[in-house]
Amino acid sequence: MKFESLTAFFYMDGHGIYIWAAYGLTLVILAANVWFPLIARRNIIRAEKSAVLKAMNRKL
Amino acid sequence: MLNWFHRLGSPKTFFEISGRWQVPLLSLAVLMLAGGAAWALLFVPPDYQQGNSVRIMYIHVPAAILAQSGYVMMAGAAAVFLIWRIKLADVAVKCVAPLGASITFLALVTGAIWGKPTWGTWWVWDARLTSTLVLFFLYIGVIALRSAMDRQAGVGRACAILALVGVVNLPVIKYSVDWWYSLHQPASFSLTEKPSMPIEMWLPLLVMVIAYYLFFFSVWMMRIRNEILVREKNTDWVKQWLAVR
Amino acid sequence: MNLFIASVRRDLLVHFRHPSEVLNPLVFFVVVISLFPLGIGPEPGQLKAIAPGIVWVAALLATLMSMDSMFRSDFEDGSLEQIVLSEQSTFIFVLAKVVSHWLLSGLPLVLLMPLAALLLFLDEAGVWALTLSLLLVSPTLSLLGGIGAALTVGLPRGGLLVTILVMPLYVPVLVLATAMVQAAEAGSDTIGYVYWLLAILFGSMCLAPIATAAAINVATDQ
Amino acid sequence: MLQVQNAGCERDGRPLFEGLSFSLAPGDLLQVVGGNGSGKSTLLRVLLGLYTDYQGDIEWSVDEAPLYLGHRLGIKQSLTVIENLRWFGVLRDAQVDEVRIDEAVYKLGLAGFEDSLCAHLSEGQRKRVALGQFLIMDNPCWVMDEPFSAIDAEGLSFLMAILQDHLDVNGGIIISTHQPISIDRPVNTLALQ
Repeated sequence: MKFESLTAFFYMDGHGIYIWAAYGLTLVILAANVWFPLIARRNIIRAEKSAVLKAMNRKL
Repeated sequence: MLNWFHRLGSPKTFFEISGRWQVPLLSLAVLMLAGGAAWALLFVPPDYQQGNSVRIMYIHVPAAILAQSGYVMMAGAAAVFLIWRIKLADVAVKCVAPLGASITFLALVTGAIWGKPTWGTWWVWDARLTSTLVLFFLYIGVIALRSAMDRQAGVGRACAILALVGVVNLPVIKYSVDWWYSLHQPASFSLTEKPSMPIEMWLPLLVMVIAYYLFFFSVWMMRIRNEILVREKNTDWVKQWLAVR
Repeated sequence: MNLFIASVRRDLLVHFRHPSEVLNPLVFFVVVISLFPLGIGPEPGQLKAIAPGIVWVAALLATLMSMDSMFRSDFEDGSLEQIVLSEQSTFIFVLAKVVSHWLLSGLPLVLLMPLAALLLFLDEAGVWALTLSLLLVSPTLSLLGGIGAALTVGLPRGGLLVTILVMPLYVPVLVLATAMVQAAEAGSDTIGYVYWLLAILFGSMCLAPIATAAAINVATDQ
Repeated sequence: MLQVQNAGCERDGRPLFEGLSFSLAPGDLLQVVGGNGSGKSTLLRVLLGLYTDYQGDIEWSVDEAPLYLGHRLGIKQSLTVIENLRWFGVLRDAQVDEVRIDEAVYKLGLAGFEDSLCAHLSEGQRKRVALGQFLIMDNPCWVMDEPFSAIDAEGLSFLMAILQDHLDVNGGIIISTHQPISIDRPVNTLALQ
């Protein structure tokens, strides 16, 4: 472990703000890249299921 | 080998195969990302010149590498689509463009943030950052053309042509930007050179690069699966698959 | 071969009957050039330092302005379909289009260089290098721009999109050309740059029309 | 001249036509009829290879590409009649002498308009200029999409005569139109729903 205490870990002798900004943004962008396809998948499934159902009703 | 390649071309087979690999691949990628980040933050010794800000390298360099190879992979899929007219290749090109653009944007921003403690300014016209910026415009071009021609029949082939034109120009752009940078800036420390790093510094970098690639492929696969569901919605295998969901 | 000559003559004829379409980019070029001193200040020293960059960026934008109409009029009146239908090679037709576009936009810009250099206090060596570099590069601009024009020909408002698609491709030429002018001003010889610009010109002359022809086939395939 | 085996085409999800099999022999005229949006124009473009998203196979056995008159006439508004006709000749790499062009202009009833810009002509006259390409060249096969629209009665009879001459000389014609074709040769029709 390169840091004595937790605060030193966050402070990172002056560069902490940049490191955490960079890592935070990376987390946001990578998470977004996973999140959007999942949401899109849910919407696609819901939309197509309702379309199938509607087609079924129209046939009846 | 060709048979496998051809079989993979059919959306149904690809959907099944990717279905099995999706969750393990994504979880492995996330695991490696977390592990690599923790390693980079906690165990890597601070750099004698830059101090702790070198830790940003572990998220910037893989993103920059991935941004470029992402474009080459897109061009590869574009070539496959133009030559063999495999519909899945067009789906692959369509899905990778936004993903590649986001990774390039990530590389740009982390590069800028890394520049602040190192040179004191947010943006520096460094060779690698500038060519990443131009690469970002290339991605934006493909995305813009895709959305502008969305309704037209030839959208797939047009974007494939643009991707190939872009990849042919990529080395020329990279070379001219590197040359341009060396013209105005006598060789000082820049992000481009890879100083010979001790093993405990480049090993986590290798882990992070592999993690980024795994992540890239798993998200790409997710997007392709969504697009297959949309494009093949009238087929019976999708209807059966939906019925089970 | 006579398809090439006839096509160039046909385009020149069409454009001479609508001169405004040809003059607009040139006026735009001069206007952009004269905006910079207003924006930055009249001191010769300052303007002279950034003159190559300004002139070059203005030249790029002026070329791109007339790029959109390269294939659009042919697409709208059906001539593009006839070209694709005829067994004549689209490659030659594209080359003819690029040459006629160059004659109407690239060449006039080269003739405007002395005026632009005058406005921005460029010295003697700089003007020569600027004119030579534009003469070498403007065909490349038309060649690469042709790809963007063919890709967006089917779109109703493709104008701005061409700029976004093609601008990254102009980076190498822009970098080399401006460096050439600066080298000329500093007195060192510029033969290396000339070779590089010629290399890029011949490279795009062979490859760009292939992409443009493929894009035209996509555009007429509807 | 042309063999088509179960050609099918689907346009944004809607099947236009499928399982079409027909052929065109020299001297035949094939009339394609059908309501609006029944895929007449698309079928013609598929035959010419202008539209490639189709099933089935199409075999052409002609040495020169067929001449095509589409909705978009393929003539430039800011060129004169003569210049447009010359361009058609250059386009198909056919050596067309001036005499034949003047003869065609006269036949098309455009005498006196040779040097006026097509922009100043009426829609019917512009259509005649586009029809000029069929007169100044001897391509065996003609493909025409709605050639009679905007043509007046006097032009109609003249047009029938041109078709008649071409068939007599063993040419093949594919036409999509609603108008009855009054020529004294067998006309096989292809109806699209």
